[in-house]
Amino acid sequence: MIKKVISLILCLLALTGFSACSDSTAVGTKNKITTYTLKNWYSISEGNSIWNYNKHCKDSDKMIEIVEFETEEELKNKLSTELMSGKGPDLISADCLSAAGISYEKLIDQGCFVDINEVIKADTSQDQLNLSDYNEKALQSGVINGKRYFIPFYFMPNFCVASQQELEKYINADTKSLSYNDIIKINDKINEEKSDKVISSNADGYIWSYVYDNVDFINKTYNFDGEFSSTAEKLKELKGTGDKIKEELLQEFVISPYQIYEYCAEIEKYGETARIIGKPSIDTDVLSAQMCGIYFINKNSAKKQDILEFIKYALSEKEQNDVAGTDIEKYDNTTSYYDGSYFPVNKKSYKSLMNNAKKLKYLDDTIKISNESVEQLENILAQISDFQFSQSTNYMTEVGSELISDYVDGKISISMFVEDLKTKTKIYMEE
Amino acid sequence: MTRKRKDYLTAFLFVLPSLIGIAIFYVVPYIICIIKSLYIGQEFVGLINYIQLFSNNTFILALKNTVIFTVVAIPLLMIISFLIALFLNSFKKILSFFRSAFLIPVVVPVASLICVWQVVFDDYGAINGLLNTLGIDTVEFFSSEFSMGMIIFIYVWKYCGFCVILFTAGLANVPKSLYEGAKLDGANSFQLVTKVTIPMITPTTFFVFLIEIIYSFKIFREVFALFGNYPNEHIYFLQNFINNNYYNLNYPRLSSASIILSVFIIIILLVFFIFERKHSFSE
Amino acid sequence: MKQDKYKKMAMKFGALFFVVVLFLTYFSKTIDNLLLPKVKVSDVITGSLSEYPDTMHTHYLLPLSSVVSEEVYVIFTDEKGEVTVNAVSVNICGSNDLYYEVTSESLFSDMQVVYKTSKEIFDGDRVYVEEGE
Amino acid sequence: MKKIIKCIFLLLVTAIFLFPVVYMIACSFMSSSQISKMLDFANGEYKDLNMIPEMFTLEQFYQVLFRRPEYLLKFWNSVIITLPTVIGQVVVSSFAAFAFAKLKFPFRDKLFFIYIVLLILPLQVTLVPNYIILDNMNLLNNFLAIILPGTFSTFGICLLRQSIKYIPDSSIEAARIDGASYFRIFTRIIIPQIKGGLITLTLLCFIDNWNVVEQPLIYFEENSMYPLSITMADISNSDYGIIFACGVMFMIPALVIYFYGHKDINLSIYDIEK
Repeated sequence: MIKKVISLILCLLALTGFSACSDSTAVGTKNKITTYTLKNWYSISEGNSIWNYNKHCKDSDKMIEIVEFETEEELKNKLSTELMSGKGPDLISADCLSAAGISYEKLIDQGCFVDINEVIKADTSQDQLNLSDYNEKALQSGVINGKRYFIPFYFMPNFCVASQQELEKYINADTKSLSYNDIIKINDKINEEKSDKVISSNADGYIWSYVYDNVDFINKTYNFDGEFSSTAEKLKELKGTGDKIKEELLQEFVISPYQIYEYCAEIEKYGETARIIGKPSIDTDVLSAQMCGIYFINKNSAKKQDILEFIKYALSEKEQNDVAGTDIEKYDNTTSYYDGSYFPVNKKSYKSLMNNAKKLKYLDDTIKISNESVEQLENILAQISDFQFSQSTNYMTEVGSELISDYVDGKISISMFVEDLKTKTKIYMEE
Repeated sequence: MTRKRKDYLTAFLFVLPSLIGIAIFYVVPYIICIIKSLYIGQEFVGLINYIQLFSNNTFILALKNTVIFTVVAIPLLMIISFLIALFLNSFKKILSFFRSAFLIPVVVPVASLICVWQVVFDDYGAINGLLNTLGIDTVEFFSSEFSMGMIIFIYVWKYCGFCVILFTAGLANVPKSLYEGAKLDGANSFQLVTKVTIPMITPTTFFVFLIEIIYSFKIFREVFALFGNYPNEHIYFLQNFINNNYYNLNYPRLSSASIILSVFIIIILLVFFIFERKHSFSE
Repeated sequence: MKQDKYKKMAMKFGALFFVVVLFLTYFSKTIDNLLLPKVKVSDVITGSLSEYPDTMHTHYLLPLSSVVSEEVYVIFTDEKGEVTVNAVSVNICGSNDLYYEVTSESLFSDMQVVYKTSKEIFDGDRVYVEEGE
Repeated sequence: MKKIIKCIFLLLVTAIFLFPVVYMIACSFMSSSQISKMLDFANGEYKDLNMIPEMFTLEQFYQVLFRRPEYLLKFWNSVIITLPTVIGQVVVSSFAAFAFAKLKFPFRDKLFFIYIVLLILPLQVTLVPNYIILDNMNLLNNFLAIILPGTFSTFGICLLRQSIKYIPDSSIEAARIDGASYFRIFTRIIIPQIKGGLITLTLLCFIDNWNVVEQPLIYFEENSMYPLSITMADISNSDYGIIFACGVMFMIPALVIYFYGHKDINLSIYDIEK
């Protein structure tokens, strides 16, 4: 008799247990789309696609509910546990993942996100999302081993602006994009001439981007051999402007179209011709850009179609025009922070952005960007083939930054630095 | 009902509350973990997860480090706490404070401990200061093979107290008569210990061994706080591997690694269990 | 027996500790506010002392004691009801025996300005606002 | 002479074990500037473990007790989480340990082996399934989410089985002959004799639940329900000024239990003949 009682209780318990572990439990009955973010760091504010979408939404239950977390630790634990147990927020932004310290490229391998192509196929509403009227190369970067995990809304080209006459003294004329050796050569020449010029304000950041460029997260390859150590040794010495105001050879801080126009117009004011050139990178014949507005759809979410509406809105010509600022008459960099911040992915708004550039006036209406510079920008933009994530992956926060800062401060030697970098990257990649 | 059946029922009633709780909160998760380690996403893949694990160098490295830690730290802690227990036992009259003073380290909260260990072990910490004055060049406790030594020190320092108390309890249960008998045949103090004491406290050693394994998992809160999630290769343990995979949301790999870890420990326990069955006199 | 002495002592100390913490928790908000610097605030009034005010910038009238070396402390209340002060620089255009006439880009008419404080305050400090004149 | 060397050696060993604790308590009286100087490793000279504060101040305790109301509120969250768990675990474990140690029933040793195996499962593995189970029992965002798994941990059972085994069977057989039910045997004979084991279990279980970090972070939604152990973990990288004082305050309850029972911890586990 006792054995019967025991077996009954045990199988009852097993039943509750099994029912608990079925994977595709729908995410709660709340009808609103949910997304997570970290308070006061990546908090969704003015100018963010979600903020604009919520303003655009008429009925409130279509709006996106933003759940804010106090600390990174809390966000990291909650997000990972919920996603693994078949729940979690519907919309997951790459910013939120990098804020939580979760490496989004590993989540893509796990298949935690939905293939957007299927969601588009299953879309029954009238205005279908037609992928052909968007920048193919940018959208293609969202497709990883055959599945489209995200559609980038905007991109920022990895360009810098310099005056042709200045640049010619250091490197030959037709280089399309700078390499790290060019940077070293320029730096040596500047030191020889003892001129008070400096390469660029964030020259001390080159060592960081150099390490980052040597690691390919999607195909899990990295290369710290060969001339990596010699280049790293030289890049370590580079100093930014620091507190002294020095004249910069390269204008690095270039994110929005209007910043490029402004620097070109300034250079042209002194009668020199403006030169737009790719930022230093490993592979100099590949021009790259950074994608932003990257949003994944949680595979456990039951509101995939509503999220598609959000994506459609964010990609719509009206929204892309607002953010890219295609109808700005007069650009004054102190006030208009939000409009004109990124390059749009939508082809129509991209065209109207370029046309608007020609009509634009700057700096108390005295100067205007020349049409040649706008053409130069257009055809260099067309050559961009490599679109990267703009968010720093968990690799930099956990492995890269500590090692690099120790190395730059001289705490560890170059051989120790390279050896540690190799072992820790190997562990990170193969985990 | 027969008397035997009645005894079973009362015994079962005593165990029932813990049985239910454990079934819900420990047995079911274990089963879920085993099941999930056989799946990737939705489809059943069988042992692929385990095969993949053994071909993964990070896992092999983590397993190697964990084996080194277990093989060195646990016996070391056992020997040290046994010696301290013996040493305490040799005092005729002793303040009871000294007996359990070793238990206090367990009480200290982790956050403040981290600061203390940093001051002691950092490249510019107290130990390196001492070494420097003696002319020996600094030992990087945080990024070389010595970090394993540092973790073992922290582990022994924190959990020695409890093992000392368990051994003291075990030592006290050795009947006095055995000691007198051995002394009669002229056993000196060293033979006394090896011939009489050690065989007699095997059940306690088994229990201490079990406690040490459990606490070897709990030490990892300090290790994560001191060395971060990606420490240098000498101290990358299975717990780091499991924890990092937790945040990579790779539940199949995480659960298969944990199953391998528990199988690895169960085998050792079985060996001890059988060994204890054969040699236990006190039962 | 000596053993019980330890037990009684420990029990008493434990009970005392928990009671003290309970007392502190209950009064924690009041104690905290008591120790905060007490400030008195007045609203920012727009207006000008001279007869023909210039219309380019809005002029504000601030109590004499609120402006210290071209700086004014403005209070800001967050959703939890905690009040913090931020220093705002102003340029003084004129004054009489009661008010300063100032202009400032980051000063708005719905703000409140600190004109009397019990302790020295710095930018970003939490303060306790006392009512009444 | 031999005795003096032994005493010195004893003091030395105890000093090594208690040094960090004493150092921590000493640091809690230092001013926050001295602490941040102590913990700043960039300036290149070696740290010496001086325990004498430059300026003896209770500033840290003043900050923790008077100027941070949320710390005190979270202290009570820790108490709400820990007290029921400890009581629950002691009660459940003592019942089950008695059965495992002294009573005979089928599969006893196999079941006990399963209990030991369940102890070794790493925490990360049980977090996700427990999250699903608690969600189905909609216990999430509720203190029970930590109390229940804590109460039924098998650690207490293994520990108390060890101390109950030391009680000779003769006393139980005698009571059995007088017709005492197992329950009365349990309360009259077993409990008084394993007071040491109970105290040790209380102390260790208290410490485990007092320093719990992962479970509350995951199972609780509201920030106001977090125990003090989570803020303690955050302190270590924000303001160093109050880390030691908060640590000492956090340690006092555990020390109280220790001093309450430190006589029993040694006495009753083994002193049956003595």
